[in-house]
Amino acid sequence: MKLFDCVVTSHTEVAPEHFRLVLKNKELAEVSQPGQFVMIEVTETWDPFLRRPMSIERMFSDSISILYKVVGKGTKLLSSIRVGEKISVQGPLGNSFPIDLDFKDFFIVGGGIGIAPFPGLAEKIIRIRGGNLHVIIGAKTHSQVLCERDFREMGCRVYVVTEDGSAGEKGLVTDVLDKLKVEVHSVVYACGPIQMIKKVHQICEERNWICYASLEAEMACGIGVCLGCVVPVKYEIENEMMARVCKEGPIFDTRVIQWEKI
Amino acid sequence: MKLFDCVVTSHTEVAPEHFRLVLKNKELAEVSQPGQFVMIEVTETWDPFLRRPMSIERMFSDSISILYKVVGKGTKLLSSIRVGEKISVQGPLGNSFPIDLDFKDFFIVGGGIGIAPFPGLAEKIIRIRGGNLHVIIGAKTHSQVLCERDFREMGCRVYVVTEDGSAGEKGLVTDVLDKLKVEVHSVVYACGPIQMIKKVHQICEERNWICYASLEAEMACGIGVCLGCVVPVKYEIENEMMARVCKEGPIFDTRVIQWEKI
Amino acid sequence: MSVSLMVKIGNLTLKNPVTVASGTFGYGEEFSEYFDISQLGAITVKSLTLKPRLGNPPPRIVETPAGMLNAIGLQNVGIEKYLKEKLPFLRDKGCTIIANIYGTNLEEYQLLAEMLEKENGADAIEVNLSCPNVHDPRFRNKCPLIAQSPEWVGRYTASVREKTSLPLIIKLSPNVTDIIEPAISAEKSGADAVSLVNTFLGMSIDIRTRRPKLKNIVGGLSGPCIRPIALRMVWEVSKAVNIPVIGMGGICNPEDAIEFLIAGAKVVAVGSYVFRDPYAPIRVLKGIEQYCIEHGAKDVNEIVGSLVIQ
Amino acid sequence: MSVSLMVKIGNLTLKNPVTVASGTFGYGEEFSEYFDISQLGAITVKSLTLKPRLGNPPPRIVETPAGMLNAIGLQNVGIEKYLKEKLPFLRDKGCTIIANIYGTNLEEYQLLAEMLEKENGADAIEVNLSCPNVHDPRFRNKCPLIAQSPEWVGRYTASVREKTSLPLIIKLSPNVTDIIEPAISAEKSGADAVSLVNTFLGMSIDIRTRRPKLKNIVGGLSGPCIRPIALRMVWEVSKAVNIPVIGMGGICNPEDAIEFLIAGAKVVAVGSYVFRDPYAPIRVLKGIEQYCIEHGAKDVNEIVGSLVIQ
Ligand SMILES: Cc1cc2nc3c(=O)[nH]c(=O)nc-3n(C[C@H](O)[C@H](O)[C@H](O)COP(=O)(O)OP(=O)(O)OC[C@H]3O[C@@H](n4cnc5c(N)ncnc54)[C@H](O)[C@@H]3O)c2cc1C
Ligand SMILES: Cc1cc2nc3c(=O)[nH]c(=O)nc-3n(C[C@H](O)[C@H](O)[C@H](O)COP(=O)(O)OP(=O)(O)OC[C@H]3O[C@@H](n4cnc5c(N)ncnc54)[C@H](O)[C@@H]3O)c2cc1C
Ligand SMILES: Cc1cc2nc3c(=O)[nH]c(=O)nc-3n(C[C@H](O)[C@H](O)[C@H](O)COP(=O)(O)O)c2cc1C
Ligand SMILES: Cc1cc2nc3c(=O)[nH]c(=O)nc-3n(C[C@H](O)[C@H](O)[C@H](O)COP(=O)(O)O)c2cc1C
Ligand code: FES
Ligand code: FES
Repeated sequence: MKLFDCVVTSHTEVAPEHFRLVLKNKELAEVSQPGQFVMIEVTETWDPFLRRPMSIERMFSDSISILYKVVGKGTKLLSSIRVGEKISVQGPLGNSFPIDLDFKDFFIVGGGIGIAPFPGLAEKIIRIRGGNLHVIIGAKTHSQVLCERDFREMGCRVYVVTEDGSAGEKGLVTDVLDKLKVEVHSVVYACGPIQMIKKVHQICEERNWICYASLEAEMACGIGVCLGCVVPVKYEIENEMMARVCKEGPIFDTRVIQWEKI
Repeated sequence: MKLFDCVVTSHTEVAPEHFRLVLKNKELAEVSQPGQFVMIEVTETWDPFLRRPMSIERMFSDSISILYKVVGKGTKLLSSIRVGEKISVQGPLGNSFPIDLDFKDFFIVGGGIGIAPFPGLAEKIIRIRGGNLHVIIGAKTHSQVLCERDFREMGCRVYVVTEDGSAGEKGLVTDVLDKLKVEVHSVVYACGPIQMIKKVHQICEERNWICYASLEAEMACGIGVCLGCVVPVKYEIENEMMARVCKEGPIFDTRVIQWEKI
Repeated sequence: MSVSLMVKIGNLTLKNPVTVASGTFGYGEEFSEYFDISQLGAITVKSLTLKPRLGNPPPRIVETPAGMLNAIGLQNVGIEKYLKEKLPFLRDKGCTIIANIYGTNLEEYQLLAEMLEKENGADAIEVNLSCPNVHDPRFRNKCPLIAQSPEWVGRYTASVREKTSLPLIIKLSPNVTDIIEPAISAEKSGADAVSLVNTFLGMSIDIRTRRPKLKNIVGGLSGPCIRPIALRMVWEVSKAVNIPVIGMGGICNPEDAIEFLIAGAKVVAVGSYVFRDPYAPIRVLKGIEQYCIEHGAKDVNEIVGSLVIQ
Repeated sequence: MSVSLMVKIGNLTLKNPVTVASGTFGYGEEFSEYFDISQLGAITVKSLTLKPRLGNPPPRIVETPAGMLNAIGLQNVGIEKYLKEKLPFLRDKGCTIIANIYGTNLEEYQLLAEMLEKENGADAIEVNLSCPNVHDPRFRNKCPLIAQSPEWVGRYTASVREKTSLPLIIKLSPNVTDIIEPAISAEKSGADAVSLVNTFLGMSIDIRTRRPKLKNIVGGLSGPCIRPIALRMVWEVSKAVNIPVIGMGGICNPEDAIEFLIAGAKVVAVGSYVFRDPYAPIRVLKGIEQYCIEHGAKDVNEIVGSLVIQ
């Protein structure tokens, strides 16, 4: 957990308003785990004031990549950074995706930019387990389907679903998940809009599957001190508690979330 | 007086920390006069909040150039703008250098980045008067001597003076001016640190020369409404008054300035 | 769909809820070179005083993070020159005029209001009780601004009220413990509206010379930096009074203005940001109309105070 | 040249004038992974309450121009867990500790102070009378924060003073008409120092949903946006009291901190900016030392209050 000046070695628009940024720093790359995130300084001035949290997409020998969508002024500024420039990156932060070897099937469910933390996870699962990895990629429309080729090249079973039906099936990622009647002890990794995660959680509850979700929250510090990013959770021990998405998360077993409060 | 989206057609580092920016906009170029300035938006965010005033260096058929020094965060941001990008430019603003045909000799005195408004003025004087133009360029050191070649190519008589003597004479622009014993009805155009302008003014007073100086002030609006940029002046009519550098200036006959208040 | 943008302040109808903040728009002349200023709901002019004022010595402005400090000190042409030289221009253009006035004592405020009404110099009067850059020596000790004392706000409001039947707007200061008290005091004393916020008293130091960057030592902070505080105050006041609130403080974009409307402002004013974008008031106006259309509001008044809690 | 950076608060000597703002540094553990936190003059910990607190429901944070709003609501582990689990770490590191306390009534503040002194839980106590995110229902009506009433500040200061001989710092709120009054009241009632400013009450609205962006509706504004106001208040208070002032509000760089020292702060605290740059307190410390060297000051106290006027 440190602050690194990373050199931008590649920055490409992978889909309209979606970019992949490759950040070179060996130390950072070596300690990063799938599911962790970084906090990126998008400007030298005071507006925006805070860093921006971004999931680590993949880890390479001396660099990491992030995949992001331009949604506001921070990501807009980020999108104008050029290859060769330096950028301040804090990380890796948070916990990582647990990979339980007991499971037979592994499902990855990514809605929109929610696919970002998964290429690195898929790589790791395949390295450890060799296969049995299903990836459901959801998008609004065909041009926004992200990482499809990456997952296919790794040998994952890929399901594409778009809201307008312009690529793959028409519908939502949860429709696809619902239809996949794999009656075995499985795990689902989910990331995307909170309502999507909630739905995935419900499907998993019914089937008695485990669901690990990567949550988002407004973050100020990213390291657990500001207490800004909390999510209400129910632990065995304490009746009610606030967990920090940046510290106890961003990956949560969805059964611990107090969904009724969200 | 309008707001223009200009395209950057050239942006070069002419000396360490000094840049020339060429901004393409025909309408703006056609109405600009030597001595006028523009207000440039250096960011899309709220920090810095205000535009930055910059003198117009030269006017071309469809563009203007500015010459600037990186001194703080606004100019630093400006220096990272790339050719092809658009930038919001407000102008031309303020008054321009009066060129009185009665004068025999014309002197331009520019201290440091204070040389910025003069290439365009020199061009105009030479066009109108054909010559008799003396340009004193002052700088800290040889690498910061600006526009020397430009003025020579126009046919001006150029005097270079540096504080460390690494180029031209050693000393200050006012030392050179002091020594030039041209005993005729002359005019001096000055721009640079306020103490330099004051000294130039005093020399002119002694010789009964006219001095037109381009003044600087902290500016918010650049168009005369905020009343932030005032300088105390003494007019014939009113005993004491505050003149707006952005509106009544930036060019002032130095005799109207209340020097004792500066 | 057509949207009604009309709003009322007292018995005055503004054609839309967008004006500009006093002191940031001069008397409108300069901005006329950019757009037709009569499109705005009203033009609020720079504070007027009985005699012309020279204002404070420079430097008068410092930029700060996402904002600026100013210590202009109410430099202005004075009421007479305004009536003779500035007013005809605004009337010719067909602008609705809010004249902002500042007096060094109660009688001056009354006189200014009378003169304005008599000479048809304004369609509404905004009483600046909150300029942080000209301390009234009589109160400097404990309470430098009239607007910092609910009692004085009441007294001044009532006195000006006596002298004019024009819609009366009281401009409040955010430099207070409780913004509701002076607002209620203004309402009770006959104000037709309150406007807020004026600037926050701030300071900046040049660490090289160890001198204040402003010659006046302190100045008023404005711009996006103050917006969250201004918005909170507008919300608090809107709930507490029954007269319209004119909201301002860091409004740059339509989105910012709509926040103020939702919080309860009936009118919004664009201030310092016009220094950066002279078209901002027009953009804000267009954006508000667009928002109404997109949100199915037939009347902008449906947006006003529509904050949803829980 | 060697520079003495030592400053005193009551009978406590800090090795240098740099600390961190309560609530932005946790209990120091996380930052220890970045630098040796015992290098700082003091570590100010997150507000402690008698019982652990869950704080407010999320969202608790919104970014604003050059700053942020927070409505954490004093989530903290409680005094007992602090003493058992957090304190040993800080003591091991050799940190000078300023423990910030918050009580829902006078007795709780007293109890907290007693416990801290008894258990050697702090080297100084900072009394948070100014958290804008937890309204004491008893005073909500007119005066939600103790620090908004000079009278209550006096009463609370005196009561805590009775119970502890540790250096006592009273943390003031900037949401007041006059910052001098509560400061003087704290001094008169036995405070060894005052710290200012806590956050400004602000608000932000999501115009799409028309709901406040913070679940708690309002929150506290911090960051560079508030710096000019905070600096002005520190200057005003420093002139008015004879006890040290701990200055904070938007300090990011050494230059910012030096502004506060020149204005009269004896100690400076880095707050929200540590979220962006965890090394900021160390950079500020180094920069202050460098400034002293460059300006020929042998002792940082020569810089304190060295503002030149006229
Ligand atoms: C742990 C974590 C990992 C993330 N990973 C990715 C990723 O891999 N790729 C990606 O594109 N996005 C990711 N996000 C979301 C990303 O941080 C936000 O999109 C980004 O901060 C928006 O910044 P902005 O300035 O462009 O938008 P703003 O102008 O600040 O806001 C635009 C929208 O983004 C939301 N937002 C703003 N700040 C944050 C924040 N700090 N956290 C969450 N939402 C915010 C706002 O509520 C608003 O709806 C992640 C968020 C978290 C918490
Ligand atoms: C009419 C006019 C014409 C100018 N022409 C040129 C030019 O051709 N080339 C050039 O390099 N510079 C010119 N300047 C100065 C230029 O505007 C400032 O250097 C610039 O605004 C500094 O911005 P910054 O953000 O980099 O510095 P900041 O970080 O804002 O400040 C750095 C320094 O610049 C000073 N400064 C900041 N803002 C202003 C301002 N609005 N006006 C004057 N000084 C300021 C500050 O006091 C400080 O000393 C001109 C100024 C004026 C008023
Ligand atoms: C340069 C300047 C001059 C101002 N002059 C006046 C004035 O004369 N009278 C007045 O009531 N308010 C004056 N104000 C305050 C504004 O009207 C407004 O209340 C304040 O700036 C907050 O709005 P903003 O953040 O949008 O600028 C002035 C503000 C600025 C920046
Ligand atoms: C997330 C956050 C939590 C805070 N928690 C506390 C707190 O528990 N107790 C307290 O006295 N102040 C608290 N503060 C206020 C800070 O200590 C400080 O007074 C304020 O943020 C101004 O400084 P800054 O602008 O440098 O952040 C908190 C501030 C922030 C941003
Ligand atoms: S972002 Fe600060 S605690 Fe999580
Ligand atoms: S900069 Fe506003 S009047 Fe000159």
